[in-house]
Amino acid sequence: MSVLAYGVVVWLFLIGVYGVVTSKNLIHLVVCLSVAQSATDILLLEIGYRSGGHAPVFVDLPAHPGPAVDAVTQALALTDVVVGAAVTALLLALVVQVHKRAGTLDPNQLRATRD
Amino acid sequence: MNQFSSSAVIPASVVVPLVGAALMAGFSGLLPRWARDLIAIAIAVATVVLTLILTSASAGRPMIYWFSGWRPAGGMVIGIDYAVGPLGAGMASLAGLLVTAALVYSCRYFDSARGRYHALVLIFLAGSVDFCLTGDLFNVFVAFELVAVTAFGLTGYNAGHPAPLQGAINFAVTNSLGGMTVLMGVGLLYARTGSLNLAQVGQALAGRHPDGLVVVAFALLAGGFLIKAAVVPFHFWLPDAYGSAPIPVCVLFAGVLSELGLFGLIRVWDTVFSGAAGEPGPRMRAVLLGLGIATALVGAVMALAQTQLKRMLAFVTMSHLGIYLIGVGLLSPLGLAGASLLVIGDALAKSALFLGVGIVQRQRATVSELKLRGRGRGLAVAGVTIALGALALADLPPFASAGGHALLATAADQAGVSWLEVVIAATVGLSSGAVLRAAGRIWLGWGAAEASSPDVGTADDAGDEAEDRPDITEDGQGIAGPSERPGRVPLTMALPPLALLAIGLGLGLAPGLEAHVATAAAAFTDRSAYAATVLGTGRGAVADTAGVVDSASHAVTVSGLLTDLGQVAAALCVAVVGLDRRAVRLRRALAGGTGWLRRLHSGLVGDQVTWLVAGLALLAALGGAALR
Amino acid sequence: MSSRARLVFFAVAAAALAAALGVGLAGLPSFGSQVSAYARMLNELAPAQRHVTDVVAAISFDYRGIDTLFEEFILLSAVAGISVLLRPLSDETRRLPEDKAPDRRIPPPSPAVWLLAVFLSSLLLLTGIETVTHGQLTPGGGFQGGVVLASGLYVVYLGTNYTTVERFQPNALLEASDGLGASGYAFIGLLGLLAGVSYLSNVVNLGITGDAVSSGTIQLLNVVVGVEVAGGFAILASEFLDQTAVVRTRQR
Amino acid sequence: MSQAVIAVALVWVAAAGTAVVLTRDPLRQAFTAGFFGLALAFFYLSLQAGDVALSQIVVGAIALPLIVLLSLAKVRKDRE
Repeated sequence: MSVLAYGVVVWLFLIGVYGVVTSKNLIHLVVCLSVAQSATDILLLEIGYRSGGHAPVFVDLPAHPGPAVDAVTQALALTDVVVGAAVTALLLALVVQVHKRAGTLDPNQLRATRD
Repeated sequence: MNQFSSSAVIPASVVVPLVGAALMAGFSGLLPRWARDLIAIAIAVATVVLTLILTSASAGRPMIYWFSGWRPAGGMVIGIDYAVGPLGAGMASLAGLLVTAALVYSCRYFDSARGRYHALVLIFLAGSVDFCLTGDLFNVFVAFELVAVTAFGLTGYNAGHPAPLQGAINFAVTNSLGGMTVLMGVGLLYARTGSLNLAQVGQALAGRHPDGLVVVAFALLAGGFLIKAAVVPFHFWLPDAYGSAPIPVCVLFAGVLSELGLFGLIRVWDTVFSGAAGEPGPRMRAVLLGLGIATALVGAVMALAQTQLKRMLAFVTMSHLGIYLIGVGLLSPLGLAGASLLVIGDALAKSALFLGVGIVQRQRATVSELKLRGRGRGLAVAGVTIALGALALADLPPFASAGGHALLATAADQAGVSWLEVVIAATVGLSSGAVLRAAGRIWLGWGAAEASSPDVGTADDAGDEAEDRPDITEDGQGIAGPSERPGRVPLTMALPPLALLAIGLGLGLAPGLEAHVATAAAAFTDRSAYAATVLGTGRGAVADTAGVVDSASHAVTVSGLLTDLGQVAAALCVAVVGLDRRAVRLRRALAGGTGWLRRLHSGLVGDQVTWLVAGLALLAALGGAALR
Repeated sequence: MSSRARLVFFAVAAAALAAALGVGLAGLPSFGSQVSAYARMLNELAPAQRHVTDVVAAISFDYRGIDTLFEEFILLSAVAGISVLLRPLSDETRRLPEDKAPDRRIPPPSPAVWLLAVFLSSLLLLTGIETVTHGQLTPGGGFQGGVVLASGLYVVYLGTNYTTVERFQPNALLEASDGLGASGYAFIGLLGLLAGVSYLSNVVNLGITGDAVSSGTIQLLNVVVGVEVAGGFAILASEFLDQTAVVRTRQR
Repeated sequence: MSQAVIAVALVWVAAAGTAVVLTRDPLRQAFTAGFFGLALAFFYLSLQAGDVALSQIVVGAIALPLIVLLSLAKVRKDRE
């Protein structure tokens, strides 16, 4: 189970980066970046998971509810989701403008900063 | 100052710019342009004052501030702390100073997009202050992202041109990946130690042999910070972003942004990893010095190859980041002190250079060194700024950078690697030489009007395209563009670069500055004293600084001053060789020899991310070799 | 680099990085086996100390409240950055679709569509407010509720036609709520200082655990975050909609 | 929730994420991305992280696909 759980983190991060490297469309590239980003949230929540643990919400619990999962990593992941959304939206705005000004969405055609 | 007010200064140093920014973003449509400028400048100045108070108040020992009132209980940290030391607070005040200069400069420079420009710049400042003061690992990540998100928007500010947009995309994609690696590193350390507090994590790791998890956590954290610091091979985004961002924004970037990456690296090293068993210091020193040297040399060679002034300054910035990494990478208090003083001195000089180039751009509507040949007449302020700035970057005494150079040389000597002096002199000679060459061509009319290198890429034209043409917005508050009405240089543009140079000169003349910085650096690098102060376990724990201060106060020597002058002479030689008609063959040969390096800077985000992945893997391997 | 060379280089680098990450993650405790002492302590103490039932809310807005302050400003910066990037530039005009063919009027939406939109958006409005204000009790809070509130506005956009909404120019209001929400967070933090404690200290009456009004500043902060996020996401959507619907490059 | 549910969710997330990257057409990708957002939310829920799951739904399955679609619409309009 550990191999599957942590393996998915490595896989998603690298497949997202693979998408960024090979992308032929900037909108596609930005969405691939958000896939890589979700790997970080998954890692955080997996670190905080406890088998059989209940959610860190202490309402309507049975008499002996057992341990709860880590609420700290959840708070961190929550922040990261917001950060990820902010960055993705900002990048899409950049992409819309680049298309207007450079006339293409192919990242390999964007040569204005070539040395 | 009583207890209450002195501790309230700490949160105030971030809350003041944040509140100002939020109100600016929400309501500035109600205010005229001059009022927005005035309010934003006042807030930036207030932040400078607050952080300067902290710099001096924390000189004795770090000030710890627990947000939300959660002090550690039972040996466990509950909340988030600011651990304020003179080095961090000083860095924060430098950020404030540069933001102030940028805001004054932009009053008459371009439209403010209804105050959102001011909001972004002030949030950038607050993020920088947070980054410098925080004592919490996850808060470091949040500050990293806050600074990054504002910087992405500011880079693409001139959204009417392709180059800034592409620069911003490369910047955003690579640095977002950096944020992800930082966060993964934080997660791994939390899983291992159950804490997010730098001091507590460091205590948990101290005295143990690092295993694979700790090594990889280090590589991920360091990788993220080195991406921000634009260290080879993570550097490709920097010239694209800095070379195309608006001039006032370049000032913030060149002076603060990448330096924050190095600050994060050394902060995390000193508080978290340096206590590991097995004496990792010497091996880690070799790794960091190697990266620093590569960055310094690549930056300098690339700067020399540029004819677009902003992109040239971007590579100059990068080469200096390499030098700072050399200083930081010596992993000694004196090395850190040297790097810190260099950061301050160079930041003032580089900012002045960028602002000087901005004046040229406004008056001549181009930043191409070749197109500007002999067209410097009537641009005296810019000429003086650029010449003096280049000399200050070459550590000409008595600019503050000369003191930093002296400290760095002493530190290298003490570490038994005095040959680093040669690397630094070569770097500085080449990069300052490039700037002086441009100044010679523009103001003296020397040299040819065409490039010696046949394969000049598109980046040269991009500079002209990326010129800060004011884009008139819906509220019609844009200012007439430089091409339409160049006129005289407004005072708000002429004063900031001169003031920054004057401050650099004044700091260099301040007596005992080297000793002060060395004391601060000694406290910064003492892991156990830091942990004891934060966790409240050792009241009297004060870092031992006597030896360092002694070396520092004797760092400035006659032979050191001669080295400085030698660097300046080397820079002048490079400039002359770059311009003289007889050296054309040499130039062709050099251009041919460095063509492969230039071709690597393809400006394509796919290439840059590939290098980034390779760099992370390399860092993991090197980190493993150093830590285990 | 040619795309082939890049792919080969990437494959090698990614394999090395995957191996490194594998080594690092192998050092983690096995999945689901343990939770840090820090987290156990907060799970135990937070409901009593902060009168919340959702411990995540107490951590986000109290124990680690300063993180969330900066998080809100990340969002504010992104929205401001997007407004800057997408502002109509000097070679662009804002033109409503009907200006193209003045004789052809866009038919108003049918009453059924209009009714459905009003119904849906009021439903979203209620859900959003409920999510925002119960952040300390159940999963959800200012951020999630704020996005739901903003989506209520999207539905209005869909149900009427965009140009009608455009005429009302709600942007000043949205910007104000974005800025007020973010600065509101910073101002609520000052309460702690005024009470002589720390910035962001929870000094407001905590109420009774589980009550609709409880947990002191945690709930207040959720409300201001909701206001900020609702404004921010609505601006975000309207900037992109604007680009699609009304901003045109001027013909040369 | 039982290990089996988590394992299924993990496989689903990995497959959906891979599909997002391999869907090269941005319009189709907007939909696979929404689907991926849902998979993530379900996985987070199975890890007892209700707050994060809710955020993921509002961001990953609603807000971001919407903005991607609007960006695409703008790009297409520019091409006309």
